[in-house]
Amino acid sequence: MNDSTNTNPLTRMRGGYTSFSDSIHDRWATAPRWARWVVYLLLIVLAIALPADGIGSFMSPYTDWPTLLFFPIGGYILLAIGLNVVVGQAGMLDLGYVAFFAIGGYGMAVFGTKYGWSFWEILVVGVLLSALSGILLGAPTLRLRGDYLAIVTLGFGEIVRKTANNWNYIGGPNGIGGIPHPPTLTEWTIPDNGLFDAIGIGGVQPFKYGALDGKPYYYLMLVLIILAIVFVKRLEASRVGRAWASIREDEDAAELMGVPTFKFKLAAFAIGAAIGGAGGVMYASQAVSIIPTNFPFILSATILAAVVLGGSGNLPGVILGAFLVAWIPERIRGLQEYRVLVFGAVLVILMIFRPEGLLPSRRRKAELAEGEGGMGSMGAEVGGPVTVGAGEGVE
Amino acid sequence: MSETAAVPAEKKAGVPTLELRGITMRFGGVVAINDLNLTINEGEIFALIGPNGAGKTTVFNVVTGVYQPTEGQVVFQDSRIDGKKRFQVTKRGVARTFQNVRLFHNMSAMENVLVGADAHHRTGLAGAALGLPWHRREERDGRAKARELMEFVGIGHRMEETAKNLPYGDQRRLEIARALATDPKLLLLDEPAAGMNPTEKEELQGLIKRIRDTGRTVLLIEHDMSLIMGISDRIAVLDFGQKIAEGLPAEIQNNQRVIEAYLGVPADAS
Amino acid sequence: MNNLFSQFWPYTIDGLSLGAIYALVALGYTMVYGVLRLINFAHSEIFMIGTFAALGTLHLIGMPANVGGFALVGLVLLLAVAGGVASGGSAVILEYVAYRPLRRRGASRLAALISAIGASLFLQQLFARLVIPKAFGLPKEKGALPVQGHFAHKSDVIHIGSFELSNDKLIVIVGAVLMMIALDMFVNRTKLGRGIRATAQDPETAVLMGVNIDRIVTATFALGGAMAGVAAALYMLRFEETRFDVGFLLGIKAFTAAVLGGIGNLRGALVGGIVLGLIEMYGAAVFGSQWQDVVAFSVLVLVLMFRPTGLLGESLQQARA
Amino acid sequence: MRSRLIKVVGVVAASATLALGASACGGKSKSGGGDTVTIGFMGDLTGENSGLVIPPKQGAQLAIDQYNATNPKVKITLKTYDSQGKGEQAVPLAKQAITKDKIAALIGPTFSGESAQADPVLEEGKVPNISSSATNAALATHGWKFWHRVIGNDNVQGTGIGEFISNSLKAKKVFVINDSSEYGKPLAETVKATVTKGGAQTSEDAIDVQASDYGATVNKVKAFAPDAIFFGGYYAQGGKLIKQLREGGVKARFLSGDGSLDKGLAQGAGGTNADGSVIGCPCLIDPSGTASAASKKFAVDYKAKFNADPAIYSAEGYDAATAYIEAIKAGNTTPEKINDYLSTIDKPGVSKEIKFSSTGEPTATDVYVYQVKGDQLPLLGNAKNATVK
Amino acid sequence: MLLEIKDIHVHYGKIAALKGVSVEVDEGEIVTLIGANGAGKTTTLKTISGLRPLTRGQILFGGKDISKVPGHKRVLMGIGQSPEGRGIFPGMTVVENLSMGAYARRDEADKDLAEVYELFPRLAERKNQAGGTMSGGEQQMLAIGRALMTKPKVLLLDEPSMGLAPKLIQQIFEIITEINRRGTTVLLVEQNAQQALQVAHRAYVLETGKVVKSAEASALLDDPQVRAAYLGGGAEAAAGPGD
Repeated sequence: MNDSTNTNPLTRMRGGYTSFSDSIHDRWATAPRWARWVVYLLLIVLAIALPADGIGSFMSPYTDWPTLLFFPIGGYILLAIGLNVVVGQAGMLDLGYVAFFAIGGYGMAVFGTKYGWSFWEILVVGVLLSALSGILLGAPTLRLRGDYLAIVTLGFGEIVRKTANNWNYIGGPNGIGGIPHPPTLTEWTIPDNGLFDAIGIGGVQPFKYGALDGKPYYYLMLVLIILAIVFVKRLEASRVGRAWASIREDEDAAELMGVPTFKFKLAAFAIGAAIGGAGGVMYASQAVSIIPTNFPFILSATILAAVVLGGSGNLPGVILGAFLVAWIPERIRGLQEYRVLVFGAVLVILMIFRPEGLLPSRRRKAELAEGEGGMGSMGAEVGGPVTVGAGEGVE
Repeated sequence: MSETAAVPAEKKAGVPTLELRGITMRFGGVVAINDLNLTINEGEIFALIGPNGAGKTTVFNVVTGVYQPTEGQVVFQDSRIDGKKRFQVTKRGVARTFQNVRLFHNMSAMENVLVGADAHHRTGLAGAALGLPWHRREERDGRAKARELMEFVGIGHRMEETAKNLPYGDQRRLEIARALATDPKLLLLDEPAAGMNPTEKEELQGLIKRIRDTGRTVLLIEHDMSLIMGISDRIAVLDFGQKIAEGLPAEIQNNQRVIEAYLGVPADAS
Repeated sequence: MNNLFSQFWPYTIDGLSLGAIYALVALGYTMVYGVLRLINFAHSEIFMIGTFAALGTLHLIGMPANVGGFALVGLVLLLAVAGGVASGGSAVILEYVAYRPLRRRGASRLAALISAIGASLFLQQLFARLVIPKAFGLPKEKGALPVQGHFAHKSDVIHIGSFELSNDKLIVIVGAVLMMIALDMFVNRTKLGRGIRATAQDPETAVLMGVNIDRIVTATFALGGAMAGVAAALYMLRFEETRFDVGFLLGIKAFTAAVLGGIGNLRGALVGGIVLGLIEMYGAAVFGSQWQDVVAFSVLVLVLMFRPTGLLGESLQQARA
Repeated sequence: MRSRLIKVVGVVAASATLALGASACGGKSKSGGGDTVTIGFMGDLTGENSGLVIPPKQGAQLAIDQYNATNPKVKITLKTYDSQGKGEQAVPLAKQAITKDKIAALIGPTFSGESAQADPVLEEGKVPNISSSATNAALATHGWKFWHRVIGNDNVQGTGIGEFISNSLKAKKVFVINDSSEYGKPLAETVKATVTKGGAQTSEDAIDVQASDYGATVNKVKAFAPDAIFFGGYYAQGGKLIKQLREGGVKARFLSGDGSLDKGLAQGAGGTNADGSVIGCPCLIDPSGTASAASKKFAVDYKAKFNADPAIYSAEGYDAATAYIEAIKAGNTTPEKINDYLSTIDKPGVSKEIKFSSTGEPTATDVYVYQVKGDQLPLLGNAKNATVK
Repeated sequence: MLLEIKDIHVHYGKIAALKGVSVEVDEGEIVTLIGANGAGKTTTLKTISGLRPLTRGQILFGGKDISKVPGHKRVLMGIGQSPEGRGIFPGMTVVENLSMGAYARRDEADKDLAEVYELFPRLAERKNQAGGTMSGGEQQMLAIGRALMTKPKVLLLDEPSMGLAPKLIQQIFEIITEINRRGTTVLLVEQNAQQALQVAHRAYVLETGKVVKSAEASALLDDPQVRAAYLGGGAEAAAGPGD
């Protein structure tokens, strides 16, 4: 391109990053099946080795790394995968996602402490319960247009939290304590030999769920995350995913092409809710005690930030986003009271730097670049000659 | 005018496919359609013409369930479809295109058509998530059907392209292919020739006829008189929400009311 | 329920004065939404800045005490100017830093929303950690606590049976209504106002009319911010204290009010604010204060179910034909 | 034991330097065997409630510095963990403290909510912990062996204040308000139950911590026309509540619990609105040292070191640290041994007798009442026998 | 030369919408751009009025390079446009819509308003009606009238006949001729090539973002290629409903 407006270093950096991520995209798209499986396998091995002390001392010098990996990191990732179904796939803005996390958490707490059910039973029930609550919330409200839905979901999140706070049966503001851990499956210990030590998991009891060791929880979360990914990925490539995409792009046209949009939106909401609920069950059983203030609005906002920051609609992006959003504030613990300040600034800067997210999917990138994609662009945007819009032409 | 535009020899005995019975549509105080009766027979190409704002697109919206008529009934193949949801109407066999192309712009052409084909698929969440054989068969069949339809409308060579990157004429065709994928018995085309050059219009004319020849009924809105006159079996003219004329093309062309309200004095045109 | 009947007037007046503040803050959301289709999440912090500007002004003039009567009206006027300027100014800066670059890149509203959330966190923390401790000479850890400035002498202006109207509530209600009328006239009668409406309805055509969109956006943020600043001054009169996160809940409520009335609709903001204020008070009277938010949000959901675009519908941009 | 305290008078100034030296080498030596034992302090050190956490931290720091200044064989390092008062942050910090930092004991977590989440970790990690300010009664019901506190729980406090309202104030109509928090609500409920038992008529309402306008609550209070109002909650809301109550024309006496024991209450209420309000606390704040000689000495030392009067929970922080110091002095340096020692300790502290019941609760049940005067909160006395002028 | 467009390139994302379009418009002319949908006609107009950024090329207006001048300033310089789809402000009355046309001007616009009312008596009748509730033809008149209120040296008209009944199309083209006769230069983009070529002096044919032909309008009317591609196979088809 000959235009001279784009020679500033920031734009060039941005361009460089874009072409880099695009080339990875392309490689991946054309990679043979076996190569992909090798990558998947490597990723899983990496994930298994992740809680190792060696990694932890760098990643998290101030606080317990395996626990961080379980929550917030793993928890945020799971929640972001769930919210991504709602926001990224179906294009509905949900500002009250934390409600489902709370419902899962309280489900675990109530069934675990009052009825003595085991974690595994509650996991199933909690997921169903959250999905049901998603349907109950969604049924009357999903007809609302984007921003109205946003405020209604926000309100729902607040209603759930306040109700929990005012309902004595579930402990009111005291919440519920003494929530059981998952029953230990086996005391089996990973042998302390060279190979396992090398990846830092020698001597771990991966199926023994206590209060102190965060690793077994992390592995449990990992399994859940992988299941969620497979589930969501398969939906994405099916009729369901196509229906979501069509709804996001033009809901009316979709409906007129025979897509029962309401049903699919509701399904997206329910799936998002179910995944959020699973996260809640996991969290509560690890935390032993939950109180309503564990489920504030800011958590909804944070998960949404994770989804958008990573690249709404694209799973690897969303996972990356969730990881960063969960990890950065912990890593910069050294900044003490300034870390939220820095975190806020980082959010703004990252969005300015890359409004389409760090790893957007191709399609979503196009949508977001043009301000379509479910929520549309800001109103008063008119490309003018003084804008950097010209740069878009050649990236 | 093209030579192929002859009126089909055997006129169907007139089995009605779509009937509008006393349709009135009011928005607030504005009457968009007033007591409209219309019968469209199986296998016909039926055109709806009239000045802008006459209520033509509103008719489409009433038929496809976008609006519920204030009064009257919409009967499709002997059962009422007013009051049905839009996707249910589509499943019954009514599909449409739009005045301004409304594709899913960022999806590929193939995916656009697949969305249409999905209208009759049954895969639910579980089927898709578990990759059940049923689901895989549907996907395969859907793709085959989509491929076939894209060949049929003449964009077989652009199946994997993103919809918005297609030339405008191809986007119009893709929209038709997407509508056909829902397997309609009645196809509603809203100004399909808008924005096409004469060559493209001629091809479109052929395409509409071929669609009719596959046994479907076509209802279209169009401003291009040569196209209308070339392919329509019957024409109805709307003005201010009322039907002011209905008949064979030749009758319409010479109808005094139609000329006054819509066509204008012929002398002006040249 | 008994409470509501025996104390009907106090609840109503409290609801009105609370609703008036909601309404003023809601204007900022609604104007920015009308023009940019953006939920300006950081608007709550714009309000917060207004409260601190008012408080800072009180400190500057030596923290008067027990001001009553017309002197109080004058003082509130001064605070409103200070709050309006500070909030309006910071809203403009906010737009310039956090939204304009995104706008230039044609980014999605979702991205802008996240930027807004980031800006909101940043501003809150900036005040809690740096500005408040510095400005009021507090130890660092006290920045997160409420800061007070007592200046008003509050007394009842009207007292008939259970109908008691105190001077501060009267000023709040009257002040808010006056501001709303002024803004409504501004938007409907002036050239800049016409530019704002045109941009809201069709930005591209507005450019073709010679409207400078950037200037309109700046004006929108300045006006919306100024309204929040005035609301902040009235808030300070009512409650005489503020803190770094004072805007959080109030902002959510104001946004709710904007949606309730019909977002993008200036008069809707007034209606939504007043209705929300009253619902909260009546709801608290009937179900207990701890349920007032639940009642408010439930009513919102109910209203939207039957009127999907709010009580008055959207009007700043109208349905795009 | 008073003699030990007297011995360290005068070395306060030197202690800070020594503490620094201790912490420098503290990281290297393992607790248990080496010269240094690390004790953790966990709580909201930078968040909005840090005003309630920094005083006990300083109290603990004072005790440890004084101890280290005596040049003992085993020195103590205090390591702080900023949980921001949030359970989800306290849990990984607690694990880090146990597995990486190998702390021998912990003071904190300071709040009840975070305690409920972090204490099970400490329990399994077998690290003794003493909270200086987590007063939620339910914490003692889990059968934790390593958990302790040096402050009376909310039932103790609520009963104490409730009896004060019934016996000393002789209030017949009491309006009880809580802030819907895990602290305020149970406290308010206990007070309500106690005054009801004392024959008073009650009504109640709850406020939202983040709300600004308590008009609805004020109107309810007005309708009820009580003799006394009890508020279970923190001073930030308490001050605002007093202000709005007074503006609404409610003149009844205002009472509250330890969460409101801060001069912020009077500041928030504005002018003289809060004057005469009575605040109860199972804690002792005694800057003028009228309660006891130990208390007086503590006040002097504290002022000398931090250039501030002892504030809320300062004495409790000091006492919690003292408990550990005693254990270490007795030669216990491993977590479990320290914990064993705690079950036997019985030693007068600054705020109360340092002695734990089998559940980890302090055996002393003293509740003190303070009365707002200007923005000061002079000690009125023990709730059992104090009277209001 | 009043308006000179030199080899402009415009991109939407990665897609090139214009790949080197050059157009010249002289004072007093009616110049028309014809071509199929998607050929780049509308983009050309939008680029001239500054709604789309250039990636390459130059736009000269009155000899001055305006490529970097923001859109709202170009209006003041004398480039007025009636946009595709009319762009009526639906919530504003007819008068308000018209006064939006004079938004950027600092001089009195009463005279121009009177002139617009004279050209479009229909608008005068409907002064206080909301723009959104008017019929298509009326909206088109309003859009043109509003563009005239900017007092343009060159008036850009984007598909003024779109969606109008054949009867109304006649009327609109008559008004365009009249506007030009009164001294305003017109750059007209039309789908309806037949009509456009009849009123225009010169014309450019656009295909997929490029100018493929330019000539006197009357010459193009007789050009066999143009006839085949844009005017239909035979004269009778082009003559519209008369056949």
